[in-house]
Amino acid sequence: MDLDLDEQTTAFRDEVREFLRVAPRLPSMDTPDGFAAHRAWEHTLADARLSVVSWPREFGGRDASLTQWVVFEEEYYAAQAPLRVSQNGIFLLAPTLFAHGTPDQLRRILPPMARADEVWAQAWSEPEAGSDLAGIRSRAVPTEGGWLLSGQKTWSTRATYADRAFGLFRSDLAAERHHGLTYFMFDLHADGVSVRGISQLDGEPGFAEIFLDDVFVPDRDVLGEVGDGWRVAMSTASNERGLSLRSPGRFVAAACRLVDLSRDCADTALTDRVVDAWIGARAYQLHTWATVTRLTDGGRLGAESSIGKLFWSELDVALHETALDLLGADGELAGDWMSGYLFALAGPIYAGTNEIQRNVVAERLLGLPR
Amino acid sequence: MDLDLDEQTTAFRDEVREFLRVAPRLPSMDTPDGFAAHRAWEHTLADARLSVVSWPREFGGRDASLTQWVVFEEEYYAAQAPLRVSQNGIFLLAPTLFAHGTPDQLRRILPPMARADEVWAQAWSEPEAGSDLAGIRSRAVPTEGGWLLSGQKTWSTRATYADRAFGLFRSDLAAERHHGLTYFMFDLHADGVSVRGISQLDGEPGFAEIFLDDVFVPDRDVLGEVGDGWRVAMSTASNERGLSLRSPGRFVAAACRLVDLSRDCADTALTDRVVDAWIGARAYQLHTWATVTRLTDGGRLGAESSIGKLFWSELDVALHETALDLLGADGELAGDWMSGYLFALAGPIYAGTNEIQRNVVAERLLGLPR
Amino acid sequence: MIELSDEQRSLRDAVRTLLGKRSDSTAVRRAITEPGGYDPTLWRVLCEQIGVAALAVPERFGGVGADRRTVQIVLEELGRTLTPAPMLGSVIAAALLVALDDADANARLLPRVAAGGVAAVAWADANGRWGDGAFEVADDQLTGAAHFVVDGDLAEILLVVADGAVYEVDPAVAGRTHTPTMDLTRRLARVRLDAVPGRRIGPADARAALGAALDDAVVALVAEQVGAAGAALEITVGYTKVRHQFGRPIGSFQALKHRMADLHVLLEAARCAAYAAAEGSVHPAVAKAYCSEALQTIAGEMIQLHGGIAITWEHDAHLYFKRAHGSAALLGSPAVHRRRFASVIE
Amino acid sequence: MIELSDEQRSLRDAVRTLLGKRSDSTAVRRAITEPGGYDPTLWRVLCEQIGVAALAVPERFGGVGADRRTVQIVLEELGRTLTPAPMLGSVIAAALLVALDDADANARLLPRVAAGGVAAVAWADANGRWGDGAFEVADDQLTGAAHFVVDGDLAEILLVVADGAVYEVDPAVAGRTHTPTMDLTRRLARVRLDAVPGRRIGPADARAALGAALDDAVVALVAEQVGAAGAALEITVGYTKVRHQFGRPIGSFQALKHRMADLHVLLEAARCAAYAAAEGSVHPAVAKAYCSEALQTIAGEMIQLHGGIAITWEHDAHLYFKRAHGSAALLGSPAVHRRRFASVIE
Repeated sequence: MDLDLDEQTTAFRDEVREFLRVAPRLPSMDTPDGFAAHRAWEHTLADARLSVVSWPREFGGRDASLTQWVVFEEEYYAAQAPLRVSQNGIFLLAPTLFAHGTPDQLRRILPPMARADEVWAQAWSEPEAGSDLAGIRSRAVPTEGGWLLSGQKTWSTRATYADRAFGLFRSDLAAERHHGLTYFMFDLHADGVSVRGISQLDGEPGFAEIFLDDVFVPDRDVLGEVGDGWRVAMSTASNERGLSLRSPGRFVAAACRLVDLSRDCADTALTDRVVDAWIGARAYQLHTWATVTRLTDGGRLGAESSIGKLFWSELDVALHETALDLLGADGELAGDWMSGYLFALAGPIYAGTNEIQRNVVAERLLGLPR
Repeated sequence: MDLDLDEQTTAFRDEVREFLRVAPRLPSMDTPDGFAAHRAWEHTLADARLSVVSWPREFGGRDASLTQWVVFEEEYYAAQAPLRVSQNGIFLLAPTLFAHGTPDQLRRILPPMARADEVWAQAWSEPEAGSDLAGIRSRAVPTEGGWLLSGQKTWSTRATYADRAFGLFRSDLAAERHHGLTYFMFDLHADGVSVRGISQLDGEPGFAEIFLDDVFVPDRDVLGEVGDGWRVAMSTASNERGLSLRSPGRFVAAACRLVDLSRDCADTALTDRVVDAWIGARAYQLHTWATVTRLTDGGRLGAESSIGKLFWSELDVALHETALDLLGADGELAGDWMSGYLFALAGPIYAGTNEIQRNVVAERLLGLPR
Repeated sequence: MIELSDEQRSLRDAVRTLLGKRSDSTAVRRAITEPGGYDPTLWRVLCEQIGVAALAVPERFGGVGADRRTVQIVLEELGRTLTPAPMLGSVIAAALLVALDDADANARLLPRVAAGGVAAVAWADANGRWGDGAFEVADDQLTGAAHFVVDGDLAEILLVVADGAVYEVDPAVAGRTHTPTMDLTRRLARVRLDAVPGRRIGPADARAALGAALDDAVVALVAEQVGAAGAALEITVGYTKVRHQFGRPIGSFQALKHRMADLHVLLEAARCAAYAAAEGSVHPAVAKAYCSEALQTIAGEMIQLHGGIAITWEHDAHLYFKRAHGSAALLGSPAVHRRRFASVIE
Repeated sequence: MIELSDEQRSLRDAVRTLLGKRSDSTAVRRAITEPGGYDPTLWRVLCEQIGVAALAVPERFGGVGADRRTVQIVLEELGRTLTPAPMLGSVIAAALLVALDDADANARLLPRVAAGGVAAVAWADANGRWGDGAFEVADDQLTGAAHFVVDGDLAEILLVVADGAVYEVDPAVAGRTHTPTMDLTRRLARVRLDAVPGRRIGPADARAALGAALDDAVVALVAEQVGAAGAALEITVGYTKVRHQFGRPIGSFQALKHRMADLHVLLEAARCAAYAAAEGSVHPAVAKAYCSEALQTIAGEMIQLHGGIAITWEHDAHLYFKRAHGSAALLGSPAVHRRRFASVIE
């Protein structure tokens, strides 16, 4: 079940591997300096046409196949290259643009996104609407030539230093739940926008709150039809190149580090767990590859993406727990694994809580009654 | 947190321990011969006034305190004495009789129960009402001097060879759910009763279905008020001497056997699980003793009994799983542990499924909303 | 990858249709009361009409020479229905013979295996170790006892493992006892030899061939486990859709839904591991550990989610449960395979 | 048993009331920014008004001579609020001095401990082993480095363990470094000695006293863990009652309810184990393994059940979580204690 690579893909893999030999180690992107360094790294990637390989050439990509995209991701994690500061844009917004954007929007928005000249934040959650997007209260009021946005967004990744953001706003105030929502893109430096960083457990503002007060957005920055925002957002919610199909390379790399850690461990209770973590990472990789093959063959990714989410998020927790137990008392000194663990614990939370993913699997894949 | 035993209780413990030295090993009570042997063992216990120690003397007991009852149970399991064929009567029916029975009922019913001259089956479940007793459909129609019972009961423990049974019947056919039910005691050999054994995994009919067709029951065999059966049954559903407070001695004994099994095991992954099982059995014992002390001090046992149920049932599964893993390939040959495991797996099912127990804990102990 | 070729899909459909007709729950319960613990007529049809026993045998010895993934398809279907059949023993014997690559023996024995002759390999010792064998050799005579021999008392072709080599033994002179196991749908036997002559097949040190054959056997077994796990989950989901309590199907209760969702995730991962093992991209030890535990978990939850009905003889839940535990121990426990894999990666 | 005596109940109420007023979340966050990582004023009040530091000290040395269960009451309350305070270090030092039974040393040191003087025992080596010590002795001079020393850089009384014996060392001549740990509410330090003179307390082989003191220390720590676990579950239950999603409080979703029900069962069992360890009816190793893992589980679930808010600095969830992992490793990990107990029962 390894990916069967044709000649062209093998050449592509070699090129990526060679290029990534120079991948730098950068400070956290949730600091001002780190953010700038990550933006510069995206320029370097873009210059090599490796920032958005699966996009059409005209927007900065190279029309890579899904298999090539997975190959890129695997190599990227194996090389421990920097985190992608542009991930909200390229993994979440771009697929929606390709599906619903106007030619003008594609031309205006994609090329600067590909080079990280414009870094995007997501603005999905609100204080009263976590995984339940239908609870959105932020509103959009029509005005001449566009809309005025008001309200509060929270848990917005990257917003502290990003340039623009996308999210849903209630454009029909009389409508309820998922009706009357519209998908907007807006400038984080516009008048009426203020951003407040939320300190995470490591002390850095990886998330932020965004406050909007009559922020003007022109009509051309509405994505899809007015009032159709829910459908537009959901159509790519289980996007195959987004969070739902998280690159398995990340977990395989972590499992390998775990194996290294356990090399002198004679305690079978612990080494068994190392093996289990390794097996789990490999199983997730196989599952992802199988999905990629199915998609390449023309399949659609639907509720199955919930399986991936459940799997990688629980695996990530187990990987880090095992590492901490291997490190024993040493693990208590502030270290990468401990920070990693705290973020792993957040895994079951974001991108739709695992409780919701389980509902999806139970109802849509197993056909259990609501 | 060991039970603090006064002089009298210590003497009692020594008497019980001495008596149980002669405890026989008997064949399964779900065979005709085994059932007879278990009935004979109850006679022996009763002759020593040890069959129902906590009952008043006039009915065959010795007015033992709750602490003495727990001491008896601990000794009984430690001695690996025979299973109690009269358990439905003494653990489930008798407490209800003490709470709601007439003096005549107590006099008529308790002494033969104490000697197992009459062995009782429970008739709670129906095909359409498992843990949900309110779904009962069997009905009781008034007739001269009594009632005519009709319907079907299932999962009736001991019914194949027992003498009498107790259960709820719908006496007001217009009422719904838990209204209009009445608590009846009836003869399994009466006209209109037929019993069909349900083969369990070991092939023996430990459970049975009971079919009733206009079975006459005199008024004097109604327990509590007509129409009040739900309240009567529920008042002792979390009975402290019943299944809900399962004797911890059973699990401690099993954990000790597990420790024996693991003596030559060098695999820390397995010995860790043995230790965990041992710790779990001990924790359950401590929890039970703490409950007994609280009850002795005048407390009431309510929703806390659900904690005990959840704990022992999950513990029982873990104990047996560990034993099977220790035995490895040997465990596959039909053996005690395998049979024990199958019954352990049933633990989370009977006496109210664990799903329901979790609802009780969440709603009544943690105050979570319905 | 996971997608089947057209031929593979036809094979799966043919086996599934046949088993659907002739190996439902009633038929399985009848089969285990047969003298050999399986339905010989059904086995004959499987061999003659579909050629399942020929799949693992190379073409030049009268077989089909199918790959491991194709063999898995049959095992997965047999696992779904818990059909007792001498397929697994046949696959193990064929894999071992092919790995030993002894032209004489192959020409003599493999065509019989391909035609459906029951074959067995007496391999594991009393502790359930599938290693260098359970017999001693002196003057070309074999002495000892092997345990957990799949189809061992039924086999007309009997191979035994001794001191890291493989011998053919006349079944008629071997002491063979059917072992009553909890898993009624699997036939296991003890094979005892007391200074019995054996005819060596392959080299004096056949450890490499034994390792390869064990891998092939594991790859077949994990497919059977995945099949059983899939069916167990389907049955359970179906039951919770129709069983009502408190006026609702119990499958609508969130706590139960989430438990089944987790089982589905587990099953999908196990399926991937099993198929990947067939294609050589995952170590068979990994698949054995993962699929064994997945089936045990799913079968245990099957018991619990069915409530009281599951611990009755009439319901199939206990058959799946016993198969889960039986097959976890067969060919080496999850712990054994985990350690085996640990020695590979460390 | 679990029921408290009237005096114990008064003690608990007094500590809880005081901490409720002076050690809420805001106060705890302020305390950890203090130079010593705790609020010295609060500690003084705890010692002077309630006498918490005197509890573990015998009456003849100026203490109260309370039993282990009574000491647990204070630790449990401090655990609930995660109040940083030099209580645990004080309990460990007092337990060790009492076990060593050196009349001179006790008369000199215990009254100071009882009055609230900060005391520490430099004991564990770099691998977190609380064994025979982390120092070497030559000519009554000590050399080496101890890790994970509770309140080590704050102590005015410093005991060190070397070669299975205990020495008093002048804190002024010890190299003491505060170790930045993830658990911000616990003060740990490294203590380095380079040919520093020590004054031996008790016998040359003090292993028995060390064993007894470790047991006492563990009994105190498990109470702190139970306190933290109880508070973590209460906070979580409270949050799920008020947090709404899909138009309902999330605590009304069955799947979440059942998870919290399981946590409650776990907490109750841990509580039993902790209290039983104080009364000597359960081995302290059992309680340490059980309570450590119970708190880790409950704190991990606290993070998950709180959703996004839990991984923010402003919310207390991460403080409980870090305490859980820090105290699991302190005084020996669950694995260490499980093995220790295995050697007792086997």
